[in-house]
Amino acid sequence: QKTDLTLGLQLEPPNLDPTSSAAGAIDQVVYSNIFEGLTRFGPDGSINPGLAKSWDISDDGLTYTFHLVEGAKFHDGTDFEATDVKFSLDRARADDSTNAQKPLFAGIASVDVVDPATVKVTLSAPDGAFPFKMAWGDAVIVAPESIDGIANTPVGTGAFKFSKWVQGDSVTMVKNPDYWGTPAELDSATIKFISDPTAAFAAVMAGDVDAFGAFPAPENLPQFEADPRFKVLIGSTEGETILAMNNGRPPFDNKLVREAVAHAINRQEIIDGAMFGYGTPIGTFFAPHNPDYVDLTGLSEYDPEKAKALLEEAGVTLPLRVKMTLPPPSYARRGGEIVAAELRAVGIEAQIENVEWSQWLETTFKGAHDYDLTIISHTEPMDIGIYANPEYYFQYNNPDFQKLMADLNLTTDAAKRSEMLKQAQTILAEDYVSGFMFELPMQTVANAKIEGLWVNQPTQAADLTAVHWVD
Amino acid sequence: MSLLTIENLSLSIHGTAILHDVSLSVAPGQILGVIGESGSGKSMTAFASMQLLPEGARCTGRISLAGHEVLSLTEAQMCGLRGKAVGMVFQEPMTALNPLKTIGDQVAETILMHEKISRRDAMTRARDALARAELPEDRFPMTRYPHELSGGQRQRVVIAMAIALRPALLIADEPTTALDVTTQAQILKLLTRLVREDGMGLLIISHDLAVVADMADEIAIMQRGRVVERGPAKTLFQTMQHPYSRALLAASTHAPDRTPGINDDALLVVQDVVRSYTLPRKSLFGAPRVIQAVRGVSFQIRRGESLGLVGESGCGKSTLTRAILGLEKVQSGEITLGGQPVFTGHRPNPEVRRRLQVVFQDPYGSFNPRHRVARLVTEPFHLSENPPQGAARAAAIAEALTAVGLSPEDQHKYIHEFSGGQRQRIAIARALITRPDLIILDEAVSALDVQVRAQILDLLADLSERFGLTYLFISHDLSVVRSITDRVLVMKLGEIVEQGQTEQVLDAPQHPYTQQLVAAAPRLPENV
Amino acid sequence: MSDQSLSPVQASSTLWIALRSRSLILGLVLTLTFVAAALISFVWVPYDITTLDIANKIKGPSALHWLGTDHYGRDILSMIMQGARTSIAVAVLAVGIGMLIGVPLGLWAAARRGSLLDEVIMRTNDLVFAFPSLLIAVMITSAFGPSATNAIIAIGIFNIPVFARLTRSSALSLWQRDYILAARVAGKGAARISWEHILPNITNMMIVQGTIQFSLGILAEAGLSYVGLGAQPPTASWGRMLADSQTFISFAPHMALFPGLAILLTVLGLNLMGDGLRDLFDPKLRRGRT
Amino acid sequence: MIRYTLTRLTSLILSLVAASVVIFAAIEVLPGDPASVMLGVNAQEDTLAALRTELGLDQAPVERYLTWVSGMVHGDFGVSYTYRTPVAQMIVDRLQVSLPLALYALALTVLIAFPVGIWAASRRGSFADVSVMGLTQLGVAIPNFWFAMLMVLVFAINLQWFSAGGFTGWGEGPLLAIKSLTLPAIALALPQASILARVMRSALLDTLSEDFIRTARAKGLTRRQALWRHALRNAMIPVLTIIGMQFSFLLAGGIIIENVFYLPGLGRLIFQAISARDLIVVESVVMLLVFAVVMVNFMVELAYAFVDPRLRVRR
Ligand SMILES: Nc1ncnc2c1ncn2[C@@H]1O[C@H](COP(=O)(O)OP(=O)(O)OP(=O)(O)O)[C@@H](O)[C@H]1O
Ligand SMILES: Nc1ncnc2c1ncn2[C@@H]1O[C@H](COP(=O)(O)OP(=O)(O)OP(=O)(O)O)[C@@H](O)[C@H]1O
Ligand SMILES: [Mg+2]
Ligand SMILES: [Mg+2]
Repeated sequence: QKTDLTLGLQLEPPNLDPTSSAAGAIDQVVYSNIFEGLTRFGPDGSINPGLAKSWDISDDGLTYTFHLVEGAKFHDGTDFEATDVKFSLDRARADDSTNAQKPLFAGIASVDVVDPATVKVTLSAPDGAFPFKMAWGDAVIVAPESIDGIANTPVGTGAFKFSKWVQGDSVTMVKNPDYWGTPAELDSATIKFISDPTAAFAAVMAGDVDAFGAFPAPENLPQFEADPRFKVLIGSTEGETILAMNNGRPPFDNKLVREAVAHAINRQEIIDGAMFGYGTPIGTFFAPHNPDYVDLTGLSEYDPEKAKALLEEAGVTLPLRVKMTLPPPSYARRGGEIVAAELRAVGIEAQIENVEWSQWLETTFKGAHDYDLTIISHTEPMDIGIYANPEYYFQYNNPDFQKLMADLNLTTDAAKRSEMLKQAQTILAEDYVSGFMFELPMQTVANAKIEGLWVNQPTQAADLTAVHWVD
Repeated sequence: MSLLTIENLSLSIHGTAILHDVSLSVAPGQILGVIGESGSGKSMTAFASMQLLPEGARCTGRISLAGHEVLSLTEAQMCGLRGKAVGMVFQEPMTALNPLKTIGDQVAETILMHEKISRRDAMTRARDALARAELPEDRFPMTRYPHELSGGQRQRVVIAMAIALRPALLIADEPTTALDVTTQAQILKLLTRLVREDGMGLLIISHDLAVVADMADEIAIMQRGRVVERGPAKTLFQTMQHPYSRALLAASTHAPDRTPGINDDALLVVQDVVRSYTLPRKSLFGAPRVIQAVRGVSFQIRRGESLGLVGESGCGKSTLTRAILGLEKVQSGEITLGGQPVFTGHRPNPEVRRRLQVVFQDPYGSFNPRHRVARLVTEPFHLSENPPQGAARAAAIAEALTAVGLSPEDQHKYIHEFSGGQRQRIAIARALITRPDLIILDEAVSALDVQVRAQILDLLADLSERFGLTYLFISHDLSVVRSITDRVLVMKLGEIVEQGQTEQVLDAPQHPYTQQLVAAAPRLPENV
Repeated sequence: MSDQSLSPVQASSTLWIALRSRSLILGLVLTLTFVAAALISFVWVPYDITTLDIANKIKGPSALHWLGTDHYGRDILSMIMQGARTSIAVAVLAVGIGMLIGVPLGLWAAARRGSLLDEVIMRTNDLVFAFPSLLIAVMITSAFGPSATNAIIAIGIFNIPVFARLTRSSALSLWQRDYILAARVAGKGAARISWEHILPNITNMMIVQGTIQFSLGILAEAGLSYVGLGAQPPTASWGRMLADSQTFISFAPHMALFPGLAILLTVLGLNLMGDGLRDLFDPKLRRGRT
Repeated sequence: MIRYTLTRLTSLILSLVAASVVIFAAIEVLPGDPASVMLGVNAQEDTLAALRTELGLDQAPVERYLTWVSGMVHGDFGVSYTYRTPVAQMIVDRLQVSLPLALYALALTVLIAFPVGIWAASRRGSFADVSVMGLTQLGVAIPNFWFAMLMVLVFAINLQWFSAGGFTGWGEGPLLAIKSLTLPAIALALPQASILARVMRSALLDTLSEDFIRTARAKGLTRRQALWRHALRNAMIPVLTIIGMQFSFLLAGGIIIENVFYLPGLGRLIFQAISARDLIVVESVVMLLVFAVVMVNFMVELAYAFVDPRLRVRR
């Protein structure tokens, strides 16, 4: 029986410290495997206990008391204690913190050690989503003893110990024999980074890797499906893929033009052409597998004639020349080409400009928001709130929506929250803020004898703790 | 018994006939001289006897070399003969040696190719061969590379290679053409000595009648792939029958009729001219090396005079020319033409430049191949303030071309459509077109066949009379200088060592260097 | 003989030699085929490549689509025809930049041989040469965004030292010729001599080098587009076609095969043509062939 | 000789200084901020500022240039922004792939090109010559990444003789490491070998038409002997020049091939570093490559002198 595994992933993490960089690739490697937080995501997106085996919430919703697991040790042999939790949370929310998701910790007023196994976190306002926030990779618990070398030799409490990192090639981790919880089934796991999709295909086919998470070339999946050596897992992610429009400047400050765009794009064609059929159409900014999801695709049915009519009604001169900025992922590049062709059919000439991430961040996402159209997948879970920020690159400024989101944060009643979320989805869809295209699928290719891989991706993680080989 | 017998040899290259029924023979201890104009097939005859012909060559007839029928031998058998039974010396010593191997290795290679002996023994014998070629080991270590030797010394290495195995026959294809007269004399003496000592046969090729006449026992004259005349050297010049042979002889001794019309006023005055070159530094910190090319030269040319300038290669003749032409500034001294300096301030004086023209040695390199003759010959008009235009220009072109014996129609042609002699005429036409006062001829006839050379010399003499030209005639060939100049300067290492009336200097040289030069010059027998 | 002119008298024999030279003919035919394809694409292509036909994606060669369709259902023949346009335009302009800047620099350096200027020009060239070319292209496109124009500039910059060096070395040997001396005697300045005498005599060599750089330009454009730094969609580009087809190679090899062949044949054609031209212009080398 | 070397070294250092200025300036003008690339979309301004201070990005360019250069002189290449490891270490790691790959490819190039070039030259004009030269024309014309793709398809996916890419590292034994570099080395070597074979052939033909070959033949050497003993070494100067250029190219030019075979080499490091705006890495690696090229040129020049006594500086 094999007890080691080589997993392929597309992106190599720049370093292995999840608490000071936004790169999802870091979480993919270390989340749950090496580092653990107070809470953790389950494979289905549920929030489960992690290093906190349970927690109590005060009646006013302001105080969380976390009861920590006992006997947990960091990989360097030091004990895991309440002081480590305080250290981690204080470090993340400090003034000079370089945590990429600092807003997660913004609500914390204080962190207090009650005893070595108990931590009390006081919030400045009630926050129903606090355990959810503590499950993020950016909120994992680190120890002050090992913090200095964390970027290259991560020391956590997880079921795997970091072993070595051949930069540009792979990270290897080995089973942690002293793990406090259910031990890992594998003795060792190597994560190999293969950015090129063809190389990824070749590597799986040639057996160089046993599994490939988030397989980058959907066009190759049928070949794997047809091959008994492999199995293909299709799951969901939190990635709403949208055609973002700059609401802050002409022509997309005009709702009619945005509506026209929404009707001009053919979701199925994009899913077929760019994703080879994988992906779920969405009509608003919400994950379809979420119970609160409302199917609003009907509001933006593919209807080029209507799109033309709307453009005429908007009074813009055709052809309408706009710029479409595309970041590197293939869903954006491929989707962009298809969208451009579809827009051209209704009289919108979208000039494609392919950019790197850094340029995308610089010009589109931040600062001047110098873009008209862009395609991007927002992979953070439950992030509809970004539409409430008028400074955000959508430049969408709707006070009603902003108020709704503010109220939602203060609401803890589940039914009410659900109702409000549905309302928010409808507002966005009816305002045609963005072109809502599809929910990014999670495609994993694996050797048919591997079990225990996550099918869905509720957060960026390749949790290997339950992975094992079967005959 | 003869070493080399060539009978009815015909040769064609890619179907073009090159040699026709050539018959020659060389006996042991005999020197056969082969002469003829360029392209007459001298080299091909030699190559044929060694079977080193270019691709596509086919031979018929008979070649017998040291008892072997060359044309029926295999290539491997031929390799066994080359270097052992017959050695060969080539025209161009600068390129005939492998630049990357020491001279000792290259000489020893001949021996190693043919005899199974150790490298050390081969080196010992190579040392002997080099010593016989007058390159003794103590002065010329065998570890030298070719670039560390002068042209004459390299030619000795080639000779040492050729005679290392004491072959019965030595073929020398223009062995001295690229060398100075003094060096040439030494090499020819060396070859003669080797033949006499070893009883070796020598086939020596030359285009210079005088060279061959001096040393050969037997002479063959070739023209267009045929041997037109053969006979013993002693009597051949008297008994010559073939018109070509006679023409060749006549041309070799030709002296144009000249009636010098010399004025007394000095046209060109060169006063204490010094020109040195700073070589690029070999290192950032080392002192730059300086070459004194011309060291304090003074002389005058009178109007209508023809002044000769002779001297060995590298003695500074061309440097002086460039200084006179105002192409380069001199470090000190003054050059004036008709009283005006050629250089004023930091720029050449266009007034003076206009009155000076030049003809170069190489008829092939003196013209831009992309321009038509009309454009080529009118280039000097660039300096004129108001050059003739339209019809006047056409007339000037026609006149210049006619003056040098070409037709005005030739102005529409490109330069490659002309022979070497015609090109040299065009060069003269170019020099004439602005009606200059002084024309400098830098080795202007050295690259030409004797017959063509004779024509050009006649032309120059004629033009000088018709247009009252003044010449500065640079040459290393004393017979040419004698025939065309009134006065001569002898230059050595950047200095003028002797000057005077041409006859006087050449007949009764005073300076040892001049004496050496005159003695070294090959001469035709007196009685022809 | 050192002259390399092609004048009326020689012209007929030159033409004859040209026609006899198999590599020149083959090279010309290949090159002209693609040039023609590029030209025709301005007025006509079998299918419009800006409209996608997702329903007909990844179809092998057929009567309808001679070379099949790609992953968006576009006609590959049409893409190759328009891609020829991009490749040729990028390569021509890049070679043009190299020549327009490199040749004058080389002439200038040769005219002032041994001077500080010469040294500075040549050292700068060496420096450009020392930079890994693809990296500079990556940096240029990172700074100004990927586009055909930036590909042209990036490739063009690396053509400059090539032409400057070649020009300088051939000009230096020409400066030793007597006809240059004759021109100097006639009072002509360095600039005029370079223009009248040097330039015409190095054009043949520049044409030969031009074809070689041209073929390298096509390869470079393909390489840049392959890594996404060349022409942007919807402009067709062979390199991008190859990049796009990569993941399909295991089940739709035609998508990679045809653009790859297009590059190969064009580059081959240009190289053969360059070889043929070199033989034609340089009688010394002509001897090397039978 | 010492003086000569000193002069060469001075000009070498001058060009390196010039190169460092060019590199630094070029990278300065790249738009994009390393801090925001690292911190992603949800980063806040104060977090970004904190990170910039941490990375030293808030200093003036001149100051950063001087720090960088003086660091390099002391062998300290700085610390990567994104990887947080010393750049020197990263370079050493990547060189363990790039250098052997370049040498391997170069060895293949030479091993293919020399025999082919010599063979073709010695049979000039024959059918063998024409067909081999035709093949090299093809070799020059094939885009090497395309060729690499085809090789992966055949040898890794279909035949499974080689792995499709990746580098096992030297720890697992040199044989495995060499095996994993074989396909990339072939892909890199094919066009280079074709070029070198052509250069070899034409340089040989050039020297074969020189006078001293005729001299050698007159001594009784066969054609073949003349070629091996006299022509070959004389033909080495252009061949060496090309080999030098090829080595420099192979060291850095493998980016695309490194990508196809996902090798953790220098080229890919730069590529990633540029897109992550890890400026210090880009600067240092480019500088290193320029340095390598300059050194290779220097060595090629020394090799010239070794081959050709005329170029040895006397006195
Ligand atoms: N490789 C070749 N291919 C074709 N023709 C050649 C070749 N070499 C020489 N010829 C021709 O053969 C003829 C004789 O040439 P050869 O070299 O024997 O003349 P030469 O008498 O030695 O002249 P020179 O005094 O100039 O050396 C010339 O017409 C020449 O053009
Ligand atoms: N541009 C130059 N730079 C350095 N040295 C030079 C230069 N031109 C000439 N010399 C040197 O000056 C000396 C005289 O050269 P010059 O060309 O005047 O000789 P020459 O008498 O014309 O020789 P030849 O008969 O070979 O033409 C030679 O030693 C030569 O090497
Ligand atoms: Mg001859
Ligand atoms: Mg001279």
